[in-house]
Amino acid sequence: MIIGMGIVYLFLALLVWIIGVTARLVGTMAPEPTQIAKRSSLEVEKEEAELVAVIATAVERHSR
Amino acid sequence: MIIGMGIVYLFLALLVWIIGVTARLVGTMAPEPTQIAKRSSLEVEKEEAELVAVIATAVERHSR
Amino acid sequence: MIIGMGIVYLFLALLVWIIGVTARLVGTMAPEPTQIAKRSSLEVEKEEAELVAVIATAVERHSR
Amino acid sequence: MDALMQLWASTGLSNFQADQAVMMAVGFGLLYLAIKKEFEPLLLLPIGFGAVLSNIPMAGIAEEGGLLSYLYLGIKSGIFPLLIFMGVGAMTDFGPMLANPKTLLLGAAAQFGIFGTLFGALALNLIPGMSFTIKDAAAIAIIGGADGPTSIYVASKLAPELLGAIAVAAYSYMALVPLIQPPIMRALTTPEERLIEMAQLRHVSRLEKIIFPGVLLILTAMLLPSAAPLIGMFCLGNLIRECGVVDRLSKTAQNEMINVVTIFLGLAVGSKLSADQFLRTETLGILVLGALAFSFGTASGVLMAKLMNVISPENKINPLIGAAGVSAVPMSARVANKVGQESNPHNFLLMHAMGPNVAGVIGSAVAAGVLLALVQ
Amino acid sequence: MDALMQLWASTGLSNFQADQAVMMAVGFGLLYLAIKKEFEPLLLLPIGFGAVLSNIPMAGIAEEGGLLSYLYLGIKSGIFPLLIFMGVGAMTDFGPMLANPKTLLLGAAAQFGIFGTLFGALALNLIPGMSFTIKDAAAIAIIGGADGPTSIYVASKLAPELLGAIAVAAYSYMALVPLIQPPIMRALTTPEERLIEMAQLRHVSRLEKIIFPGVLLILTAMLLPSAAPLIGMFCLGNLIRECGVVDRLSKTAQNEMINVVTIFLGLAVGSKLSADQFLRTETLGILVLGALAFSFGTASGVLMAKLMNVISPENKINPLIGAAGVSAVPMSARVANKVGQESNPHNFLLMHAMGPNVAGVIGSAVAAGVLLALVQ
Amino acid sequence: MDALMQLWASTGLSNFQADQAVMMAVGFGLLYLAIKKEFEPLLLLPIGFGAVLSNIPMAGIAEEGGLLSYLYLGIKSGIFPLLIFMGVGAMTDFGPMLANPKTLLLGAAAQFGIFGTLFGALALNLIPGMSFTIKDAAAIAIIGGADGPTSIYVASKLAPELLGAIAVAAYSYMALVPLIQPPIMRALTTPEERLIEMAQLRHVSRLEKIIFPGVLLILTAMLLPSAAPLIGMFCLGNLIRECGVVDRLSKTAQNEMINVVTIFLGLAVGSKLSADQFLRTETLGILVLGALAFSFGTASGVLMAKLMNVISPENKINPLIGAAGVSAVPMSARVANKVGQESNPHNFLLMHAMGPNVAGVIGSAVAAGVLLALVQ
Ligand code: NA
Ligand code: NA
Ligand code: NA
Repeated sequence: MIIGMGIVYLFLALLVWIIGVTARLVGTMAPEPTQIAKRSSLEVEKEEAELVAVIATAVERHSR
Repeated sequence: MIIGMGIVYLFLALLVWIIGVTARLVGTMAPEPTQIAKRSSLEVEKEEAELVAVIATAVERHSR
Repeated sequence: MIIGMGIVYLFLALLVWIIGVTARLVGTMAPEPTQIAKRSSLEVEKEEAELVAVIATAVERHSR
Repeated sequence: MDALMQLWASTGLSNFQADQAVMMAVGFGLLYLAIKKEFEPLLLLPIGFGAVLSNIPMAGIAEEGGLLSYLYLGIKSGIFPLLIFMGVGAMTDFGPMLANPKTLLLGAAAQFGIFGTLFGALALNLIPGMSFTIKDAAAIAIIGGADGPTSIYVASKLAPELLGAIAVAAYSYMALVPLIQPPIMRALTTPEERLIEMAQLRHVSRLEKIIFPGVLLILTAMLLPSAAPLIGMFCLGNLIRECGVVDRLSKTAQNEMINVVTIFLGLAVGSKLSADQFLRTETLGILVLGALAFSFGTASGVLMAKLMNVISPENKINPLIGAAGVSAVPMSARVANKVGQESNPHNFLLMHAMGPNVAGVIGSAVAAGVLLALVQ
Repeated sequence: MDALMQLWASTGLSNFQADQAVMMAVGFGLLYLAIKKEFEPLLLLPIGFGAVLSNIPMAGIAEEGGLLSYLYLGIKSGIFPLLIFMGVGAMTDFGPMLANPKTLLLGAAAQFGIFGTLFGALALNLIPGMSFTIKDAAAIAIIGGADGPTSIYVASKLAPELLGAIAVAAYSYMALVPLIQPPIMRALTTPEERLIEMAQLRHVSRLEKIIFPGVLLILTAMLLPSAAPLIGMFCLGNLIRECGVVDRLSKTAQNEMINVVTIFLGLAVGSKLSADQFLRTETLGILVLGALAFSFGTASGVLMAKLMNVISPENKINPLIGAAGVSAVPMSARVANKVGQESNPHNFLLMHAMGPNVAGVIGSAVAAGVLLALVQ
Repeated sequence: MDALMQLWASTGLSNFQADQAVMMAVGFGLLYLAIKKEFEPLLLLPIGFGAVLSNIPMAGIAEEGGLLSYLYLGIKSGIFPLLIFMGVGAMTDFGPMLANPKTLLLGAAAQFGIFGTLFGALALNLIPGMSFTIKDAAAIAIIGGADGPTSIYVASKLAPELLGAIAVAAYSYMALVPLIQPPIMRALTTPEERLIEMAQLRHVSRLEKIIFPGVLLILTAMLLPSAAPLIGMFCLGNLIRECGVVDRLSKTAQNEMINVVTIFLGLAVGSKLSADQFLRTETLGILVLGALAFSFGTASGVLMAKLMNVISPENKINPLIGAAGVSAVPMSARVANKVGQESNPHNFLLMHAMGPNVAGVIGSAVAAGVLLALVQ
């Protein structure tokens, strides 16, 4: 039991340390630009087309 | 063939009777409150967020 | 290699010819009516119901 | 040059056999019916395509190690038809039936089609060239239930070599419901009967809908365990639909899951449309019996409704909705509605016909259980 | 007449055994809890239904060749729990944990529940009628991790015959988190501690979120390969979610894929709820140990948070969020938030509690790896 | 203490072998390319992750009984690549090709890349350390088709031990299309040729689109049955898309089904990236040949277009669209469009390039059939 918990602690404590190191590295080397996740333009186009269709119908119905 | 149809009839006739009993039991013991099916709040939140996003975009586009 | 490319060419050239024949046959025998793809009315109903629900909510929220 | 000869020897042209060509034509015929005539396209399109694929010479797509042979395992194990049944359960609203449970008896009556066909199939053995075992006869009879997945499930258990013909017959006749049923319905009813208007259905509470699949499952477990896989998965789908707490499972069962399984099931059924199994006199017998089964089931449903009107003259039933007992959801309910509106355009029978319609699904599954218990 | 006798001999009624009836009742009980009490309905509904189906006499749905026997292969091979874990990974946001990595230690502390239970299970051997091997004990102990798929994965490797009881216990206690945890949390904290407000979480960049699953996987590969399947699939799901270039895969992993697998997994678990495997004194032991494991894990998390406050008094942690370390995402984080708001309605602990909550998932998987490495 | 030693002996650290570390690095390299460079991320992300998972020491994820070994069965049986091909069919619009069927010849020309590589691979045997059988050579050659699922399908039949390297090469070069193709295109065309504007495409009726997959399938059945599984499933997907009566199947085939299979296929391909199969001189040869095949195919397509302009000077073709014949849909069509707009920003070649682009998919499948017929 002690060994088991020991491993779990050791593992997660290591992870705490690594996360800290990573965060510092990321912070210095690649300060986050305020970018929006890119998506394949094909998908975006498709979704936009759908959205436009939904809205067009909505507006049309609403204005009846 | 007679046995076969007999079983089918027996089975479904029993079902008719049980449905009747159930309906009466449900009617007396738990008169239906006019409730809307609950869903996990997480799902609801997510859907609402999506809906709000859709509508926001719709309104924005519509007002252009 | 020559045999391989030969087969590929032969196959696709045949396809070119068949597509041409088909297009002519279709053009003469069944001039395209300007029809919209039919869909099972059940699906259409369902989608319309959803759309109406979305729009109703949108309008309601928008008018708050 | 050798390579050229090897290629030529591997072409379809040099290996085509007449019967494969015929079966490919059958496959394209099914595609035509599915696309142009909209005959149950969700199933007949993959079935027809599977028939074409499995009859391409030398390709071996339906032979051991080919794609369709793997997909067929999903039928052989019963997994595909049972998952379809679960999806159908998730799409079924038992409300109209629970509001008027008497309609279950109409769903029962329509199963006369099944048992009548059973005798018919056995009688066909008298004709030279036809030879059906009792198992074959039972598998064919189930076509009369007008229920695709049930037919496939029973055929895969009792007569796998007839599976292709039985599935094609079942789905074709389901598609032909609007042609086959109306004349029978008109012949067996008087104009006055067709005018009967039915009382509005009572409201069915959510609790009743949740309890029903459990009750049905218990009854099946006690009386007819051989129907338990079919009815069990159907009830699971319906419970997922009605319980209101697992909507995301319900959505998937009704859409993506059933769609994927439909494609696989159809292709696998098509792989059983090989020349040696389909181009036989027996297939003709199956097609004829299927048509008879449908007609017989339709008539039984209508007559049962008339009988019920005699027994309890208050709360009369429009006998047209008896025809919907053959299942073929929701096609036969629509047919009942349409024939009724020919007499009175303001008589809406659709919801009333949905009761016997979904009852017919249960009835077919029960009849399938009876056959499996007696014959297997 | 013979046919009638044959039919009667094939009915459930003539073959019902008392223990099957009891197990069907257990199945319906689980359905009741799932639907009426909303106890983890996504899993307990299929599990309960699977229990009912597999105990129908004569139907053989869970026996070799039956539907549930095929579905069980998905558990036996580990495929289903690992796919669920991938889906969970795709639904998990590690942001709150990355913003405050110290909370990982809370997730570690809560695993005391697992190892405490391990000893408890071995100690139960002293009671007559109980007999657990070390493998059984390890499989039971993992219930203390409050993580369904991890429990099922470990049980399928170490103690398949206990799988049903363990899965039911794991999901039931996850559902009972709102009842089990608050009294323990209140007992172990002072009113002042419950009022501690925590600093707002820093922003976590997208790059950190993308790197994290890779880092976690490397660490697992180096230190604990036995946890690599679980943590690997979890990291894959999370990477698919965070990388931003495969959104369509992410959507499917979070929805249709996990939904289908959930239905199959639940049914297959239910098929292990047979009378001879469930109606034993050991099951009682499992249920008692499960409750203890949960309580023990909750207490460890809270006490660990208090200890951390002693060690580093700046940036104090509200010890209530320590209870969220048991995983049971997002239920236990909500409980921590709710108990905190009893003291101060304007203290929003939810996001802070999500850190130990997702850390608990990793912690359980790590503990599972330790058990598999030591015991298998 | 014993337990500690046992745990240490089970860690990855104590068991790491240099080549496994290298392959994990290769896996992370693929993840980097997929995420950061957006190199075919849908496939390269799961492939890279699968490579990492399968090289974790002691975990045995790709060994018999491990998750990836089960997923690999989906490739070995051909099911996964064929389902992907069906999904691709459901996403493909043959309209531009049917409007201008001559572009099929461009798709044919680009397959020179395949057959050129075949000779190249056999020639490589002259270099010490390289040793390819005729089957290996054929499997490598198919990379020149720039079609992922076709490459995987052929490699799984002819050279399973090269599958990992071949799949990685195929998808990597597909991703590199925007870098590899433009210089070749510019070198082989005059500025005037790049300015050619093409007549607007005629309208293609729905009926033509429905008939086309059937025609293609019949031709394949007659001439090249060895290509029938690939082309058959492609045609099924396309028919489902175009027929208009099974939209729900079309939607599922294009989304959830292909997404799930993509994840599984990628992981399973990754499981073949083991050190002993990938870290060989042959892999270098495969990578070099793949690049050559691409370049050769691009050049053939462009030159074929120029030849066609010489033969029929009316209705000139812009030779840039010949480069799109390598398939890699829709990347290479976009490249053709982009290079064309460098000369004249108002010259929209995209739709014109989609013709040879989808023709290239058919061409690759036909070439695959030829190789399978000659070599297997
Ligand atoms: Na029926
Ligand atoms: Na946990
Ligand atoms: Na190609």
